[in-house]
Amino acid sequence: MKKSLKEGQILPEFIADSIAKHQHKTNIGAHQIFLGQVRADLIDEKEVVAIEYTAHEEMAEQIIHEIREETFEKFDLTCMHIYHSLGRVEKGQICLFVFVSSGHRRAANEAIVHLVEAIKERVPIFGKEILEDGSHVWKQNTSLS
Amino acid sequence: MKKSLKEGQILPEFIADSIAKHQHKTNIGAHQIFLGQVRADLIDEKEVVAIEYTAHEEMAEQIIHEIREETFEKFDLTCMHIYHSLGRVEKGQICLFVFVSSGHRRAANEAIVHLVEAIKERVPIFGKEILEDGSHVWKQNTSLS
Amino acid sequence: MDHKINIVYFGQIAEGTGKQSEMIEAKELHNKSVREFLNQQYPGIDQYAFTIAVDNKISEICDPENTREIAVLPPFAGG
Amino acid sequence: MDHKINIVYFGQIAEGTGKQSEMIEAKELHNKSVREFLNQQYPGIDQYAFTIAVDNKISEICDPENTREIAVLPPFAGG
Repeated sequence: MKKSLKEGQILPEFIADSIAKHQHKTNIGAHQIFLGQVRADLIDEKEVVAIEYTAHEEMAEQIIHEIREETFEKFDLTCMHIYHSLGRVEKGQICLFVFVSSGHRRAANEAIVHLVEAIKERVPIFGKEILEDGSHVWKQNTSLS
Repeated sequence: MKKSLKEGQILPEFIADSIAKHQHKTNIGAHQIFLGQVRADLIDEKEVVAIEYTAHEEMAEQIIHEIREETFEKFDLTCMHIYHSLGRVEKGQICLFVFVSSGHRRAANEAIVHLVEAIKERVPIFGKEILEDGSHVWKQNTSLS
Repeated sequence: MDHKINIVYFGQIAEGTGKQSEMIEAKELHNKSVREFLNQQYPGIDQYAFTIAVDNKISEICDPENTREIAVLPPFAGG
Repeated sequence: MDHKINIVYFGQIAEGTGKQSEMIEAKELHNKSVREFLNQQYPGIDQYAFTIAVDNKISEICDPENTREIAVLPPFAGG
């Protein structure tokens, strides 16, 4: 089973490599990419400088696998890639990379929305927001609806 | 006025550079990227090997500028970038790169759908699909709805 | 007054007219729509789908004496 | 029969229990829900939001003798 959790930030070069690998698949007409970036939010007037991610790794990989399978069934996609950081990711760095490819744009767009929501809601990943004074708060996802 | 039309394919490295340039903007939480890739469709049993793009360049840049402005007004975005190829783009190469960034994912997703539809519908860009035997057909966009 | 208008053709339409652009006298568009003018110049052109832009704005009508350019645009194919 | 279950804690919950995991006897969960057990072991834990996963499936109930692992999961924060 392909692993989705990876240590540290996701680099722009990694994303470029992933895009380049799809150029021989000439049935693809549309790619859609979602990137989550660590925001320097202010919490009680203190800036978030990084997020430390942990996960129930075995369960997280298993649920991401389920989300992949159900998304392939639901939408007409050629490819799908999901990567999420573990460990410390600094503000401004990328912690989530979701990449879908399809013949046509509608499937790619609908799939990416589905994937990002499902990942945020269902995957046991935990985020410790490290503040500038060394204290921390625990991040909690909110639903879109 | 920033130019959106550029000669030839859009390279993965160009996309990576563009992503990297946003890492100092720490109010961004979500990026959405749409990439259009030239499909090797079969037309009368002949494969499309490339698309040659032409445009009413002055009008196209002006309309893309209008689309940018209206999208910034409509959605809460931090950044927006639009690039479209001119000239010959081979099958598997990228001809459209739309990139929006926002504090939160909903605005980024809604904006990218709006942008891609608007670009396809309103920008005077023309595409000559070159077939494997050297003949050609003229590409025509269809609406999503 | 010898005002001239530049007519520009694109894609399939340029293929049909055999030219990318041509200058016409503004008076050729007096009492005549752009579409009527094009049909007279290029019989059969109305079998192709196209939109008209007058000085970069999509429009079927123009004021000939105040028009710099008319663009004849086949269906868009960006993306 | 001395079947043991591994309880694993994450994030804010691990911070509260002061441990990442611990082994318990299956019989400690006889006639008792996982939540009841946790409340007894860690009074006040019910002030924190958490979900329970039994052998990687979200569930409030488990069959102790056939359970390998119970995970106590605070709110998710991926992305």
